[in-house]
Amino acid sequence: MKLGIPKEQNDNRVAIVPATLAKLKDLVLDINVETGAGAGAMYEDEEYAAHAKVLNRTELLQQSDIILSINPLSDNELQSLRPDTAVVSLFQPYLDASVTDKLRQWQLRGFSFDMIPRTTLAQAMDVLSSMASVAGYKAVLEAARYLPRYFPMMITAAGSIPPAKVLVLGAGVAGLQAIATARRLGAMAEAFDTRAAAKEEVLSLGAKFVEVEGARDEKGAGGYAVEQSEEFLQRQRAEVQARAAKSDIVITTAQVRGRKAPVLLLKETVEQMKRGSVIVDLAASTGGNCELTQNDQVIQHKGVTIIGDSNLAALMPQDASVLFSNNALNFFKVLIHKGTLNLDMNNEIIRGAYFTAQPVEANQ
Amino acid sequence: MKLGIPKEQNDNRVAIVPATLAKLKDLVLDINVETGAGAGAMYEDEEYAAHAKVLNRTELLQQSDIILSINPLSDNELQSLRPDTAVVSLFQPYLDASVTDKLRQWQLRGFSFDMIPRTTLAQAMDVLSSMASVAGYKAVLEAARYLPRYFPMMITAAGSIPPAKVLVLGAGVAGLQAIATARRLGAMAEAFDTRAAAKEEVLSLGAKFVEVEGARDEKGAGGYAVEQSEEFLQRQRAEVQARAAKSDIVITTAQVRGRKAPVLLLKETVEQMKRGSVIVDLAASTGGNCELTQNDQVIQHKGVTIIGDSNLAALMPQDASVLFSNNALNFFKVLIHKGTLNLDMNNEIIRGAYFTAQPVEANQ
Amino acid sequence: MIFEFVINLAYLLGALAFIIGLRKLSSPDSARGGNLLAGAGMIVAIIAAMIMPLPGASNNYVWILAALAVGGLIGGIASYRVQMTAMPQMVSIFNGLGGACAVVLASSELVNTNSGEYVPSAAQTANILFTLLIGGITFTGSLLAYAKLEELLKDNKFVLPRHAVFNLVLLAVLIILGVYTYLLGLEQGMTFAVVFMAIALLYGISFVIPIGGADMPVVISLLNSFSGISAALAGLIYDNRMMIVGGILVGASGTILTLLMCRAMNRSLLNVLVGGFGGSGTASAASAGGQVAKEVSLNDAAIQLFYSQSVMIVPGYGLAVAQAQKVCKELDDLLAANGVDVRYAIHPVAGRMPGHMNVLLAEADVPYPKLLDLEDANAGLTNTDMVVIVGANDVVNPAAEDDPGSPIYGMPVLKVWDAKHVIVLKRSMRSGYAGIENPLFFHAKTRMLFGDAKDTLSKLASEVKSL
Amino acid sequence: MIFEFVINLAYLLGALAFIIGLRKLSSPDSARGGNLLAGAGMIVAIIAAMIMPLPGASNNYVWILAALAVGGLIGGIASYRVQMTAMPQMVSIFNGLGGACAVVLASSELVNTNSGEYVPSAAQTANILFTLLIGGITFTGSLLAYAKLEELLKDNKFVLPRHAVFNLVLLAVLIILGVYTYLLGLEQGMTFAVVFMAIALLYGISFVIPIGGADMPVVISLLNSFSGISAALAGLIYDNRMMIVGGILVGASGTILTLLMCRAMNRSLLNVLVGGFGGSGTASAASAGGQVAKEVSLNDAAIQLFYSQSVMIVPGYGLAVAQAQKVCKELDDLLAANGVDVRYAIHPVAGRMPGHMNVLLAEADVPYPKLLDLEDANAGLTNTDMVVIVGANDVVNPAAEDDPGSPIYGMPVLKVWDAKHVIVLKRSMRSGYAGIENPLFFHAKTRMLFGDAKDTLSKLASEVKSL
Amino acid sequence: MEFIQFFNTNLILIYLLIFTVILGFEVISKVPTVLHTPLMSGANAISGVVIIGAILLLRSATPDDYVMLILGFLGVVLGMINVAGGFAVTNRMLEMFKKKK
Amino acid sequence: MEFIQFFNTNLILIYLLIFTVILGFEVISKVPTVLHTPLMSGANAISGVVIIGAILLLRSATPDDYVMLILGFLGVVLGMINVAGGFAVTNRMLEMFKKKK
Ligand SMILES: NC(=O)c1ccc[n+]([C@@H]2O[C@H](COP(=O)([O-])OP(=O)(O)OC[C@H]3O[C@@H](n4cnc5c(N)ncnc54)[C@H](OP(=O)(O)O)[C@@H]3O)[C@@H](O)[C@H]2O)c1
Ligand SMILES: NC(=O)c1ccc[n+]([C@@H]2O[C@H](COP(=O)([O-])OP(=O)(O)OC[C@H]3O[C@@H](n4cnc5c(N)ncnc54)[C@H](OP(=O)(O)O)[C@@H]3O)[C@@H](O)[C@H]2O)c1
Ligand SMILES: NC(=O)c1ccc[n+]([C@@H]2O[C@H](COP(=O)([O-])OP(=O)(O)OC[C@H]3O[C@@H](n4cnc5c(N)ncnc54)[C@H](O)[C@@H]3O)[C@@H](O)[C@H]2O)c1
Ligand SMILES: NC(=O)c1ccc[n+]([C@@H]2O[C@H](COP(=O)([O-])OP(=O)(O)OC[C@H]3O[C@@H](n4cnc5c(N)ncnc54)[C@H](O)[C@@H]3O)[C@@H](O)[C@H]2O)c1
Repeated sequence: MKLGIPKEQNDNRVAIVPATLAKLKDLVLDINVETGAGAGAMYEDEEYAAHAKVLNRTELLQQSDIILSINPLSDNELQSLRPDTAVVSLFQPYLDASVTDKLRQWQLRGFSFDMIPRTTLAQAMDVLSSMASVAGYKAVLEAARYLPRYFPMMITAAGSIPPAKVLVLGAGVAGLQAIATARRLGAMAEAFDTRAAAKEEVLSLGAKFVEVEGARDEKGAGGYAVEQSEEFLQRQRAEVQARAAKSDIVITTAQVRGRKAPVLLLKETVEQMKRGSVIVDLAASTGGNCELTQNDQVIQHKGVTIIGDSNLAALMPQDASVLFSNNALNFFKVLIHKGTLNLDMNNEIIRGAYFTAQPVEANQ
Repeated sequence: MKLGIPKEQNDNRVAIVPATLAKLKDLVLDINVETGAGAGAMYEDEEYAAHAKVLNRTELLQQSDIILSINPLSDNELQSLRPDTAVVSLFQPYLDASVTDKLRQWQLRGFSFDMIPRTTLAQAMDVLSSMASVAGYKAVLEAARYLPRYFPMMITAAGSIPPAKVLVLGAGVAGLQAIATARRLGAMAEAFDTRAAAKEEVLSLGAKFVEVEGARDEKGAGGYAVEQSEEFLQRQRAEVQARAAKSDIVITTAQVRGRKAPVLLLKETVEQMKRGSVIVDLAASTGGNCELTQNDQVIQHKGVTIIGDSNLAALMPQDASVLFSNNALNFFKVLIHKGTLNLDMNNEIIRGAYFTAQPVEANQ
Repeated sequence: MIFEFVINLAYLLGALAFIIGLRKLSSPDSARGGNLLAGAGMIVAIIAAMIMPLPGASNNYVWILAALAVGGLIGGIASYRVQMTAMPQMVSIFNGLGGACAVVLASSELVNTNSGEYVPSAAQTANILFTLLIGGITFTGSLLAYAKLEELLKDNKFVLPRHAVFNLVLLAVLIILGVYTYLLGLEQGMTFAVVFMAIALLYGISFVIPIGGADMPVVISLLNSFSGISAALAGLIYDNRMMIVGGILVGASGTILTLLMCRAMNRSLLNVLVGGFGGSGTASAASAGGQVAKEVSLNDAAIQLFYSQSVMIVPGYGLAVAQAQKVCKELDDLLAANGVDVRYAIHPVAGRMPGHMNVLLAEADVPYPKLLDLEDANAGLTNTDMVVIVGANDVVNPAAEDDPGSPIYGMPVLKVWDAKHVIVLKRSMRSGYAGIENPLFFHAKTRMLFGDAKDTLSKLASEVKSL
Repeated sequence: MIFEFVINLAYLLGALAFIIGLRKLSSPDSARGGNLLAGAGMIVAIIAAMIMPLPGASNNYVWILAALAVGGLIGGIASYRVQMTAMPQMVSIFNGLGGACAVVLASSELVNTNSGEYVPSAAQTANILFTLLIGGITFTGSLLAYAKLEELLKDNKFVLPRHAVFNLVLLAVLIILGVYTYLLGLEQGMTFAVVFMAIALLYGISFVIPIGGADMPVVISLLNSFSGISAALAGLIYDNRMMIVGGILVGASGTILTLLMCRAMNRSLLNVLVGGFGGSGTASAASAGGQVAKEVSLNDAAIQLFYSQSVMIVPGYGLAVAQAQKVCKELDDLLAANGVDVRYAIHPVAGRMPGHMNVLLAEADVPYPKLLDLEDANAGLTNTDMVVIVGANDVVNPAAEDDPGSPIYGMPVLKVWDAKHVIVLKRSMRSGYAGIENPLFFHAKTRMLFGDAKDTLSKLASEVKSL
Repeated sequence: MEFIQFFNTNLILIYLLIFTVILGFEVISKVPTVLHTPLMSGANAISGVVIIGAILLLRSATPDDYVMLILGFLGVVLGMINVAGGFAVTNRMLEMFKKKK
Repeated sequence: MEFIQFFNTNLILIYLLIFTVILGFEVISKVPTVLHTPLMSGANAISGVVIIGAILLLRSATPDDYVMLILGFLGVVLGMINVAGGFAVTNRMLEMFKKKK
């Protein structure tokens, strides 16, 4: 079994960092790494060479039985792979079901990290969590970069600067990390979420929780939020508008798995915000929580900066790569058994991740 | 008396923010503001219009008796001013003495904020302090932006991330603020300075102080550091090298007033640093504390990012402008007396700032 | 006269030894010395009692020495053999025997009176009756308390339907009978006196029976103060100052101690004595699925922490919810100041976001080197004396290690059970995020300390401070 | 017999009132009640003394009532008039008069013996001599202590070159004379007894003279315990149980109190009594340029804070140097929990970098709304009861306001002198960054509390906790 | 009446009793909770002072009065168990408090 | 000898004295420093109990024995100043402790 690590395209991260290679080896794998794969994350080919073969991309794609990447390969490349190759990546089949069909058609075995159930047991391979955590941290730093004001309060001889106010919409992993980081920098943070558990979690970080009555919360959703009624969203938007007008920074992370992100910040809300304020929209890739967000762009609207970067984790490539490779290693510990794929569909994790498998019994 | 506020060139700050205008008015001044002067700091012309006339640049330069700017006007523009116009800015005559002669030649009265003695009394008009403070804060944020790693320690399911180590060279105003900000973000900070008082100040922020024996410290220097012997600098560089190799971030602020900044980070030191590490050189404009620093550029050297931005305060234009305008206001409270310039050379502050005046008695 | 002086002086010194000993017993540093001092006082008193002039006495030293030897042997061996955990039971028995001794003394007066050898005055009659009453209650009550603590007797087994009323009736009978016997005089009322004694013994049982096991220490303390009073009363019979002083001292201090113990449990004495019907109170909260989790009291926890070499704190989501990070650091500082090596075991998924514990502990300024990640912590746990789990649950669940059926089987967890003792701070027996039961709570090494983590930790801190 | 019983009971109750009163005096909440109770006990005792059967006495009630009225009036008025700050002096006088009273009683015995009306036993002779000795020392010593505290007498003025030796000689003379008189018997030794009394009075003076003003409270406490002993001794003369109990109580508790006061000052009693040569100790540190800064003790500071409505904390560079921000927050929390409104006045240039105080206080989690900037703080200071300046100096320098010659004239500063009281925490009288003297430290409203800020604040916090 | 008589004649004894009670209260009143159990145990051992009575009883029994002898013997045994066991068990409990180095 | 005699006959009194001393120690031993001064003042007032002696002296003086009368008068005045002033001044000091609402 040969594992191939291609260089990510337009992304400075790398799926496996050199430190993880040795441990991967123990799973009895030959490893191929693409030339320059680690460059963006500050790793050199020599560091990989100790435990892996460094190949060019075409060779790598042809010679590997399993291909691990953070971003899925392009359709062309996928199509060019040998049949039965296993491709492990973040395919997000719940967003675009066609990917499943395509892979099946090309006779590839698709495994997607984002399909692993988010149980306590699986947390060590939960790429969504580790990347969201980086993104939450980076979101605050990006906001601080664009904000023309201080975060912390400053009483100085040249005047008193009030502390910045940060409003976090959606207190999932990214949102919580954003709250923590903002508070560290000295800002005042408040947050909102629809999940009932979120309130306690927000309070546990010392931030304020904004109450909007009547949120739907379903236990069955595996920890994910469910879609809310239009009436609730309206009430929420009104509350958000009032808060946003007083905030210097709004960080939005509200997502509903498999759907377009809820719109929480209307154009008029943005226009009521103070000039110079910053919005960081982490839901940009699924349409954005802000009406005006442009995916992967930073725009200005009437003095408000709206950051639509959907891949903030890639801005901190080294640690993000470290985390990703540990996640991947932990996943491979389950996926690979004595040098071969372990396709035990009774294993909840494999059943979840192996999205191109035909549905077995109770798998939905 | 008419005060003119031109728009800064290549700088988003503005010398006076609208909130300060009203108070300036009380000093019996007509105020002219250049069109778009506040745009970079997120202030619109309408906000100025309430208390000031908004003019275009040529009009403004011709019609003002005092011109206040953060960056000095170009020589051409200065030359075009009416004789006897007072120009108030940061001229840094101690760096380049020729500016004094030029202004005298063009019959302008030059006042420079950086010549105000740094006494307790004058602190309210101490532009160097307020801008250095912003720069120290921003330096850490810029470092965090370029660092491919986390600042805080993180023990997560995807691996343990150690806290970033920050080394601050020169614990003046900017250095202290950098220490405080880095510690807030969860990094471990250590600092070094040649002034004896700096040790206590560093400790008072909860950071570690690096000892290098034999620093020269002169009480007579008005709080500024003095130049060190080459032998001391060598010892210091060796110590710095050992520390820097273990650091993720080095922030240098070491300056000696009126001289080239001491070189503390040699090329070989940079090459011993971890890949991905970041150096922020706040002394870039006076040659830099790092041998490799390029003024106003961000460069990469063997995986180390070296930020040579010499005007970090401009990256946070709004609050920087607020602080600057308060400083200016406080200075004007001394400089302007019943609507006219108060050229009382017995006043320590005026004597210091009015650098184009001929030396009176004990003024040196 | 000199001899009398020496005897008097001996008694005086003995009494002072009691007072000072008791005084020293109330501070941890001097407590051992206090106990020894009081013991020395007792030896002095016994010797004085042996040699004091007793005109016309036949002395019977052989009997006395034999009795002392037998009693000393039994007491010594029993106290040497007893398990640390069974100490309170032992105290209870000893206390009961002290009460029994007082009853024996009073009975001997009865016998003497009966045989006409002795005509007690009214005051003496009253005295004898009181001694019978209080000694009797102490005797049977203490033995029952012992039985309950040893779980020889299930709580509530013998509780009558309206037990409080029954007790009141018994008490009324005792009072009436006592007064009647007193008025009659002992010679006339001998039968009544014997019945009185029997009812007193019965009352001791009936009085303790409805009280739950958790409240037993309070009851033992109360009975202890009773036995002090009975000793003082017996002292009045023998006109022995040392018995009076020692007895009163124990009676008074025992009363206060009982009240203090009630206060420490946040209950009133009345509540303990009457409210006992509910059974064992808090203890029941800790049982689940047939298994019983054992609780630890705040002060025991504090002592254990204080006298440990090394303590590992395991923070979890509950620490965050309670916002207890600063108090936790305070406790840490206190322990560290007393030479305890305190570290933190950070499980990678503790809390609700990656690095949650790091954020909190940084806020409380816990230095980085004190934070151990999973591997280091597990390596260190084997040499750890005490683990304090602050609102963590899933991350210390042994099912992940040894129960293949568990949904978290295979997840690496903190093996806190490798340490010598584990204390778990949480509010209830509820499960954590994963929603699964935690066998750790029923582990032999584990003791639960229920309550909000911040609250509990700050109480622990003040207990530690008082040590 | 009933009357006797009532009198006995009255004395018993009076004695109990003393004990319980004293007990209550040792906790702030109950102290007032304790004082009143002890006072009530005294009234009961006086009445009992007035009416108790005294066979053959001519009573002289008019004299007594007149004396009571005169004494009551003087004492009442004096205590009503005295300034809060002069209380210790007043206590000292009162105490001396109590000693004088004992001397008068003993002298009356001398007179009686002299006139042959009365032949004292050996024990009584000893008693009388002791009363003279201790009462005498109390009397003159207390008056001198008063004079010193009132600064009627400059310290060290009358100290002889080798004063300690002189005192030892005096003491030896007293002992020899006393023993001699005792052996002689009072009738024979009357002259010696009078000389003895005179020397005792002298010794009281000589003993207190070398002791510095700062140590006076300890001396007063010691003399107070002496006056208790002299009362007990007088009680033995009159065989009055209440006097004995009250006197011994004061003697014993006064001794302990004296030791406690020494410990609170971190000195030994011996050090206070003998080491007194050095003069007024700490007080001298606080004088500069002819002016004298007044110090405040930790406990007075704690009380003042605890009983304030509003407290303003002014942090400065010293807070940062001492890294005292967390303890400061702790004190804040403690005060706030007791209803004190605590806020922080942040001067724009406090510390050594812009926003220095903000960084520190954020680290300690002080909520933003509690932080006032210069303007708000100055507006709020007029309504503030107490200002606590923690290591700030230049930013609270009134010279900036009113001394045109000062290098910081014109700088806006925190007008802490607008508040009712100011406490300054710093280590010495050294100046701050600007290197100029601060007249605030000599302001009438200001009290200095010297020491490292962290240390001082944590001590303040524990004092407040004990209130 | 009888009581008043008793009171007047035994006045000092009554003082002593009352003072002892107060002393008992005082001595305990500030004990830390951690010491409740050992203190209770120590106090219990002290209450074994009743053994003095038993010794006196035995000493004054006539050598052939077996009822008294046995009662006295029983009393001394019971008391001695209380005393010896009490102090020993308290001491064991307090071993825990030995300050570690 | 004399002492032993005294000891044996006044045994209870001696108990009482010693217990009172201990009580005096106990009662004070845990006073917070803030109360040192008022406590000293209160104890001082109690030591004014010596006035009882002065009252008894005055009461038993014969009405023409002016030496005794004056001595007694002086004693009562001095004692009364101590008592009245002492309690009053203590009370004033303690006013400070009145818990504010
Ligand atoms: N780290 C992450 O990124 C992340 C994200 C999402 C989920 N998770 C999951 O969260 C869990 C984390 O484990 P954990 O051990 O930290 O937490 P946990 O298993 O959720 O247990 C927390 C415990 O704290 C107690 N508690 C709550 N509030 C308390 C208070 N105020 N005082 C005292 N105790 C309190 C609760 O018991 P009582 O109710 O009885 O008090 C509860 O059992 C794992 O299952 C993990 O998979 C982690
Ligand atoms: N904020 C800024 O940006 C900045 C920058 C540079 C200079 N400055 C200047 O610094 C001054 C700031 O005023 P400030 O009132 O904060 O400070 P300050 O005037 O310098 O006074 C600080 C005081 O703290 C005391 N102190 C030092 N360590 C202490 C400790 N461990 N415990 C208790 N007290 C301690 C010192 O007295 P002892 O030695 O007697 O203890 C000292 O008098 C101004 O003059 C300002 O102009 C400010
Ligand atoms: N089992 C584990 O150990 C583990 C690990 C990581 C995360 N999780 C859980 O997974 C869940 C999802 O976390 P995530 O960060 O991936 O979530 P996500 O990225 O899917 O969504 C982000 C947040 O947006 C919120 N949201 C959705 N609609 C909203 C609306 N209209 N208004 C406001 N907020 C809205 C969601 O509730 C969620 O908190 C959480 O419950 C988290 O605790 C579990
Ligand atoms: N009076 C006031 O109120 C006031 C206000 C602001 C600043 N100050 C004082 O002014 C002084 C200068 O502050 P600044 O920030 O403008 O300084 P700066 O910008 O001139 O220099 C920055 C720091 O570099 C240090 N440095 C110089 N050579 C060095 C070397 N070889 N190695 C290491 N460090 C070296 C200096 O000591 C200084 O701390 C400080 O003493 C500061 O406290 C006073």
